[in-house]
Amino acid sequence: MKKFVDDPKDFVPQMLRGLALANPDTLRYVPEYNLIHRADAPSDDRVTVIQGSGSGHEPAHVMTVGPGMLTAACPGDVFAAPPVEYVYETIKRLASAKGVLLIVNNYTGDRMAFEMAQELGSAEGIEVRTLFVDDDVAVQDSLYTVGRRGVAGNFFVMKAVGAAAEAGADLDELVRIGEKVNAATRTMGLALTACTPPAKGSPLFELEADKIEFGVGIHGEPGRKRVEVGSATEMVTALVDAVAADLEVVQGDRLALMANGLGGTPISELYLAYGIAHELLTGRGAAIERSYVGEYCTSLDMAGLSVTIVRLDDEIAGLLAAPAEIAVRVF
Amino acid sequence: MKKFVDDPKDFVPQMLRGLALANPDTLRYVPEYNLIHRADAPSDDRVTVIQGSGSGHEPAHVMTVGPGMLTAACPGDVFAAPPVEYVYETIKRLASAKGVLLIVNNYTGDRMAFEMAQELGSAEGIEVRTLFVDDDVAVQDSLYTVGRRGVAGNFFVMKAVGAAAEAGADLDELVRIGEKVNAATRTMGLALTACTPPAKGSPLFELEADKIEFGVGIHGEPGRKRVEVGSATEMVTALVDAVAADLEVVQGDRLALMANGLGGTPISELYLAYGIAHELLTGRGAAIERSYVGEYCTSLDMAGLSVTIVRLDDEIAGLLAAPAEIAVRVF
Amino acid sequence: MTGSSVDTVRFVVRSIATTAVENEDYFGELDAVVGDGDFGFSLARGFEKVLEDIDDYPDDTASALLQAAAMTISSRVGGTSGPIWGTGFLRASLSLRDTDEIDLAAVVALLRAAAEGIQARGKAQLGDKTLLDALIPATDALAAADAEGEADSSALVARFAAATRESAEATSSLRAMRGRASYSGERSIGSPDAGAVALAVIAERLAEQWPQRPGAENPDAG
Amino acid sequence: MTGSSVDTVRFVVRSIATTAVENEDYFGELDAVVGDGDFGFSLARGFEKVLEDIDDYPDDTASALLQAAAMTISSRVGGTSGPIWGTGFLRASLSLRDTDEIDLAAVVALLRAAAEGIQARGKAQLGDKTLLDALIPATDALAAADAEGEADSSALVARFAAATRESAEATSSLRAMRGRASYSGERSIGSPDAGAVALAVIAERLAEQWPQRPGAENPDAG
Ligand SMILES: Nc1ncnc2c1ncn2[C@@H]1O[C@H](COP(=O)(O)OP(=O)(O)O)[C@@H](O)[C@H]1O
Ligand SMILES: Nc1ncnc2c1ncn2[C@@H]1O[C@H](COP(=O)(O)OP(=O)(O)O)[C@@H](O)[C@H]1O
Ligand SMILES: [Mg+2]
Ligand SMILES: [Mg+2]
Ligand SMILES: [Mg+2]
Ligand SMILES: [Mg+2]
Repeated sequence: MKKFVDDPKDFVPQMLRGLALANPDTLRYVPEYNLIHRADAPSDDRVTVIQGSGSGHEPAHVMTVGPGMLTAACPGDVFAAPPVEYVYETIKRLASAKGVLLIVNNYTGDRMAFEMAQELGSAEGIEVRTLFVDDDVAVQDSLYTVGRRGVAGNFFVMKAVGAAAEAGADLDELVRIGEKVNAATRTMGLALTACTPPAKGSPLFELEADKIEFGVGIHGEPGRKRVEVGSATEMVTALVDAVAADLEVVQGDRLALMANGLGGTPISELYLAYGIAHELLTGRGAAIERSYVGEYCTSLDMAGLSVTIVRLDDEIAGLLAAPAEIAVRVF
Repeated sequence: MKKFVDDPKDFVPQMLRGLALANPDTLRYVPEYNLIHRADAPSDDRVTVIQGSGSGHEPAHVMTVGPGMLTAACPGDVFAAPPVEYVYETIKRLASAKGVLLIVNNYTGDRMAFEMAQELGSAEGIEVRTLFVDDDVAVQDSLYTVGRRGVAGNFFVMKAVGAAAEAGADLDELVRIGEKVNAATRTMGLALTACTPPAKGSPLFELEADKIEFGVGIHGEPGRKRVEVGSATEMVTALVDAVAADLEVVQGDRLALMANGLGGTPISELYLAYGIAHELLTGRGAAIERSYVGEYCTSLDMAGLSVTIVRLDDEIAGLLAAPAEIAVRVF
Repeated sequence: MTGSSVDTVRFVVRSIATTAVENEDYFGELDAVVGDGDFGFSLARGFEKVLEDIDDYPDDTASALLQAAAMTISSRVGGTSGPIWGTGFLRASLSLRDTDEIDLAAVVALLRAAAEGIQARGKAQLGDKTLLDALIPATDALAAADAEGEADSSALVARFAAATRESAEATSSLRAMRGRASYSGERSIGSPDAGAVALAVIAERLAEQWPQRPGAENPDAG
Repeated sequence: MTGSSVDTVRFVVRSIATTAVENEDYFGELDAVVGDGDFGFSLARGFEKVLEDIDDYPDDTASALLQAAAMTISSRVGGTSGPIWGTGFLRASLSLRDTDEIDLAAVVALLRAAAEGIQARGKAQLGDKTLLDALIPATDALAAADAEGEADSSALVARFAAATRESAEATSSLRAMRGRASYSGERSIGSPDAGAVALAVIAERLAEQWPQRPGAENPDAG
């Protein structure tokens, strides 16, 4: 394995230590619980907004802690939801008089850990609410499955809710906003390569030199189908078509558009892909009001791309435009 | 080749189009000359600061155009300095009454293109000065070679000079600042994988599964030596030792520290590596005042890392702390 | 409750934990086929802590010992496996609360309690391609052996292991409806469920080690 | 200057340009060994534009035609090759300014002017492992042939090509002191310089096509 890794068991703690050392004024790190939180939290003026999930999706979510975004993040190990105890400790330590909002990507492991922690927290009298994010159109939703997963669209929920929390909104209001943004957000991704989890030391699956995985999530698991690699235009068109169809994008829609890199794809290619997606959507008569290009939610070193579209109204656009300060965006 | 590429000849123009589409309010794009410039430039209140180089180093330099950083960037094709004409046109279109400062990484092709363009610009009465960046300690400097190359440390020169230019400093002052920052900055890099230029379609060199290239630049060329892959601590220590030795870091030094990803290394590993480097330097009695973790200057999709150290004084620290707004840092 | 019951339960927990730690890579590979590969890592982090602490667990009752193990698992294991295995151990502990002597009926009740807890926690049905598809049929096999009058503990453990293996392998033909593997849709058919196979490996290893259990008449002969 | 001089120069420029375009990948691979692999791409982007525009270049003099080619190269070719090849063509053009009839002496003077321009631009010395290490020895060989009284143009072109190839291959033993390859230090020894080999390929192709040059007595026989 060619990676910057010492003992794979220390991968997440070492990453978090680096993050804390690089942001001594703004972040606090509690090693026992993989906890990263704002140095100025908790504050009774603001609802505490917490996101946890497996690691390996950086900058999500430990690097999106800061004013206008998350109050805290408690990640698990690579691709593994945090143990219940971590979430519970995070809730206890950062509870504010205005309450605690948990943002959870819709995965079995994450749901269970956060639900159990919420029960424990509520039992102690802390007001805790939970928002589930499920923006991935690659998953066919049905009564008999676990439903769609939460992927890069999660960024928009965090950003909007974070902005409202910063402005002092209460828990009900944050839940309303979060659910609204989630309902307006759709994502579809594809992988050019498999990722290599540090503990495994080799790619999670074998992918032929001329094949891609279409409809991948963010945990390095295979996607819905394996297809031939195409040109940038072909691949981006397939993503945009899938997302736009599910969101029912029509002429005159106001949109935010994100080209999210999965970890191994350079930003040059992301901007190239963004340009194609942008022109496809304006070609359909939509207006792109906000553009997002870069890495927001990754799968370790996987080369690949996801496209997220958010349907905007004045409220969502305003919250997305509000200022925020997080580790990966500061220099 | 598994990349987001249509015709490789259009790789750079398509990337620039995407960049312009994503930043309609702040950036302007002139396709004929691969030119990206601030929408509000030129301004006679500010020296125009231009950086050009080959493409493939994104976000350097087209994505670091904006208030407090570059006025304009004119990239060439992947790893190829821009043609003289592009630089000359950029100078002509963006010349300000306060003059033009060219920031050039010290490579033969870049030097020649910028020197020729400067001659042409000066002949038209435009005041043009040039700053050369050469922070790479991997290159043994000598009278008989082309000297050290400019790599990720370039960011600090752009940042400091950009801050001063924004504040209205004149050309002489900018040259003084740029030379001072360059003299205080050193970098060393290593590659875990070779990169794949779109036009070549395959890795630039073969690297065995257990080998790394130590002392690489940013053009995908092999480094000074091929060695066994090590643990994160071993590899980061080798980089830090080389840089700290060349900069003669001593107890009590005030430093800025950068862990720069070469394109294919995920930010989780960069933070992990940053933490190791940080503790090595504080262990030597230095104080890390400013931390930089992420991709600043890349080699396409190369997996790898460079470590940059800048010796700070109040002036440099102040300029680095000044606000700036660029494409990759805005959301 | 007799001291020997606690010793046997400790022996079983230790066996499970050792198997989980030793198979970290193998369990991870099973999960990598259509899942995300973290299953082995997650289990191993919890069970290595169990092995570290087990000698300090309260041992006045088997229930208390199982509850301590459940706590370690809940606090250390992430992913789906943390709540699933933590709940399984906790329910097993609860089912023994009022049991003095652990006989075969108590074991069957314990396994049913664990399975029910897991079902309540993860909402998976039989046939959804999870570890329940090994646990429930294997528990049924044990109950059937009891009904048949089988009383030799070695034979019972062997039958349990064989039934776990058989039903784990049979998950190959199922389509995953829960967990990460479910996102792969049709592609999840053709390989067995990681959690189910892990149970089979654990049960087989336990059967193998059974002769070494505390109080066995002749540990070497089995 | 006779029209035939201009035609011959156009023929030569077209031959160089075609070779550069057709060898884009090969030249890139040569540069990838210890350089950054962009050499073929850079040259091809300039020379494909030369081929596109060459019929519209001014053709009252060979000098004017070469100057137009130099301008295309300077505006289209990036990297080190842009200034180097642009300067080479520009100096070649200048050396023909006052030349009416392009004889062998004029060709030698043109090549020397190009080499000197490249040296002034890029500060490389003979032996620094650049295309100068093919261009200068090959020019010397041409001058030597002239001194020996060789007058057959086909023979001269062939000798030029052979000398270019020989000296290009000989760059293998040199250590790169200029350009990207120089950063590889000792490791640049053992493979020839990309720019030098490109000149050899270009010269060989020109020698091959020489029988098809305008005004050749019997284009098919050579
Ligand atoms: N809802 C569920 N109920 C019970 N067991 C489940 C459920 N979902 C998954 N599993 C089991 O968990 C195993 C995967 O565990 P793990 O890798 O920790 O989960 P994940 O990575 O999906 O969070 C599966 O092989 C399956 O046996
Ligand atoms: N200083 C120089 N003077 C003359 N020729 C040079 C010089 N440096 C490099 N070259 C030639 O240019 C070739 C590489 O061209 P190119 O790939 O365009 O340059 P780079 O990528 O280094 O900017 C080398 O093989 C060599 O022949
Ligand atoms: Mg997982
Ligand atoms: Mg180059
Ligand atoms: Mg898993
Ligand atoms: Mg080159």
